[in-house]
Amino acid sequence: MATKKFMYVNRKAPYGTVYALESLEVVLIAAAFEQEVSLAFIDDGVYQIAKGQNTDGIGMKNFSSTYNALGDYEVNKLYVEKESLEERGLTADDLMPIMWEDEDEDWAEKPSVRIVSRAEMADILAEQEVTYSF
Amino acid sequence: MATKKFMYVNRKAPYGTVYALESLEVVLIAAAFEQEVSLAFIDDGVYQIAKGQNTDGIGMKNFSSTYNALGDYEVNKLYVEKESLEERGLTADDLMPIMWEDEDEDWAEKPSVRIVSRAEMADILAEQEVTYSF
Amino acid sequence: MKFTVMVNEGPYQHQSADTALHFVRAALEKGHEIFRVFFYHDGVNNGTRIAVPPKDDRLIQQEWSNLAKEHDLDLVICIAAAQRRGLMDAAESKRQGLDADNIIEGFRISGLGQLIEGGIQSDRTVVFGD
Amino acid sequence: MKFTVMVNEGPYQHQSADTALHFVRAALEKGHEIFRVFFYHDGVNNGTRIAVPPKDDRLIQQEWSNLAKEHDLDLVICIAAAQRRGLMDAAESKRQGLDADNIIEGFRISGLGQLIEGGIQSDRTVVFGD
Amino acid sequence: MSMLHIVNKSPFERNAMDSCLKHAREGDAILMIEDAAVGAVDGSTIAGDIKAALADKTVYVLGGDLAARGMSEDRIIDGIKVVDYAGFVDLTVENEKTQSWV
Amino acid sequence: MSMLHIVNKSPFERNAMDSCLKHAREGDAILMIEDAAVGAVDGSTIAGDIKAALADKTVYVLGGDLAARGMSEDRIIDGIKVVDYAGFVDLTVENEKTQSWV
Repeated sequence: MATKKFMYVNRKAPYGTVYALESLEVVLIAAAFEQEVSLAFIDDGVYQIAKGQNTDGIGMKNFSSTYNALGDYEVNKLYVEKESLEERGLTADDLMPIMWEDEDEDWAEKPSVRIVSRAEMADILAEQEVTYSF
Repeated sequence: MATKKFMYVNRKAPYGTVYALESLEVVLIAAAFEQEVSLAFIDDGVYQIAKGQNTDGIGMKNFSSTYNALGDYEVNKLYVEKESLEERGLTADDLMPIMWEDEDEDWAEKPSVRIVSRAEMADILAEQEVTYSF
Repeated sequence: MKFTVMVNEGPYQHQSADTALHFVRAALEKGHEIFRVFFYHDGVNNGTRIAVPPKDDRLIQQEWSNLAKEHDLDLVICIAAAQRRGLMDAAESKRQGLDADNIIEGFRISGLGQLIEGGIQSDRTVVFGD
Repeated sequence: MKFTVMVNEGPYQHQSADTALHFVRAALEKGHEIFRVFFYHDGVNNGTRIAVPPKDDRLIQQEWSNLAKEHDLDLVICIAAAQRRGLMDAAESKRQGLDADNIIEGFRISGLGQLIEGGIQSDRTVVFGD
Repeated sequence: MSMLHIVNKSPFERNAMDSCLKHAREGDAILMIEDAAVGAVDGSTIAGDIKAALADKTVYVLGGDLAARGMSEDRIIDGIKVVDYAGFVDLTVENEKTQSWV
Repeated sequence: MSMLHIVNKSPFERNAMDSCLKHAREGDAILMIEDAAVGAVDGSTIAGDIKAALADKTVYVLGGDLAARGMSEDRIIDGIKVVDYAGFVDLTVENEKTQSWV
């Protein structure tokens, strides 16, 4: 099959709606298709990869650790918008340290999360061929 | 049964979601219970009673004429927020001329729509005993 | 104190159904009375018995059903909203000439008047929606 | 041109299902090919056969079914989303040990891979959601 | 390689339109459908943002959605084009890809 | 006769919180649940509006919803009180009526 650039745009907080969880389920399945996969975390989507999520108080499954597994599926381009963080009083330190291992560099651990400006995000979104929004 | 002040708060545009239609269905049923019923149109809720609604192009039922029937059910307090209209580039002239007939004044026709300021709306909302939001 | 709770969203898609469940449980634990839980809009989808969520996830529809049994709750699904969305009990399914029903034990289907009656009879009405 | 359409909301509650229907019809009228319509999230609720909307309203679930028959469309319901929400075909219902199914003719239940395949095979993917 | 941005939420209720406008690029197309159609009306608090977008992007509104909400075409912002579902399909063909701001 | 205002939408995504703040009156209580919980965090673009509300209203956040979104209680705006579901129930008892800003 042809290789296309797939983008998953996440703009909603986790748990309040199912979109974050079910988006992640698509990404995991998509990994098997060997396409170029990127994820964008814009607006409230940045809360999806906030560290320290604890769902004990709301009785829902905490699925945030799944983002750490994305690297194993060769999904390692997680673009996070800087302005979205700032507007919410957050910084890069508030995000989970999601990593992947680079096979070409003796399995060196590298960060999957890439903080980009809004202008850079616009360019990244423009490069995609198939964009799913959640 | 006791008489209570019931408020139906409408903050969403019609057709994009079902809330406007199903809110109206509740109001019509509620009328049979002889309670004090008021409706508030705030934010995008003001579009629900915009005049000239034409749904031919989207294949959905145009239910806007039902608001005209509310007077027959003694539902005649439709509060519309002035600031919500203004922010959307609308005026009172953009609304349907929803009327009711006053039994105590020889069935004189009177307007059901009352344009109120945001501060007045806050006071009206505070007076209620049961508030349904759609 | 006597409560009527209104649930306007379906299970899983929005957190409203979860929050309503937690609220009802907490109210019961405090000794309050739940006069009625009324399911409207997509909220009617809380009442299906043919859902099978993943094993490691919560079972929202079943939890409502269990709670109803445990506390003799009155869980009412709005018939008009249910008809649009495909929630049916055996009687309604038969009346409509359909070949299946899907309502879970502990829920009943009735009219919008049940919501208004809840508002009149209860000390508090709390709405959970989108 | 070849399209895959993704529908993420249920019928009636949000206009997305209506818009997707109109879009698919318009694309077919223009001679385009609809490779697949994939129903995800609450979108799976478009596939129930036991809905009975008011006589003066549109019949969204039935319209999808009719359109599928007329144009041999591939309407796919995501199995994971369907299981959470209670959409079942006869085979899946049996496999889960349930006593009822509710899927309407013209839809089939399958995995998320069908969505990705649609994205790969189609010239355009259009998402209709909340 | 232009993008068709599809917005279906009222710009007064949600941040989808605002976010779309901040990420759309020169030459892109923006289509307002469903509740977003009310954003096409002139004289509102967000009309300025839409006019700014018109400087280097094309903006469309689905006519059926505009009419359903009681807004006539003569009051929409100058430069916004009205399309029907067939026009919507054409826009998805003319632009190489689409992004829905749900 | 105070009102408990319940907000469940993120203040960054929707206008529900903003509309609530504009309609709540002196002595009212505001409870942020579900996605609205993120509005309790200090340093955001809407923190100023919440602080202004605290001058004559009480503001609460559901702790479970805050924690689920990775926000610890030590970073919320001074004066906001954290409650659990039992506390939520108590708030509906203490205030004579409730309004949900859905």
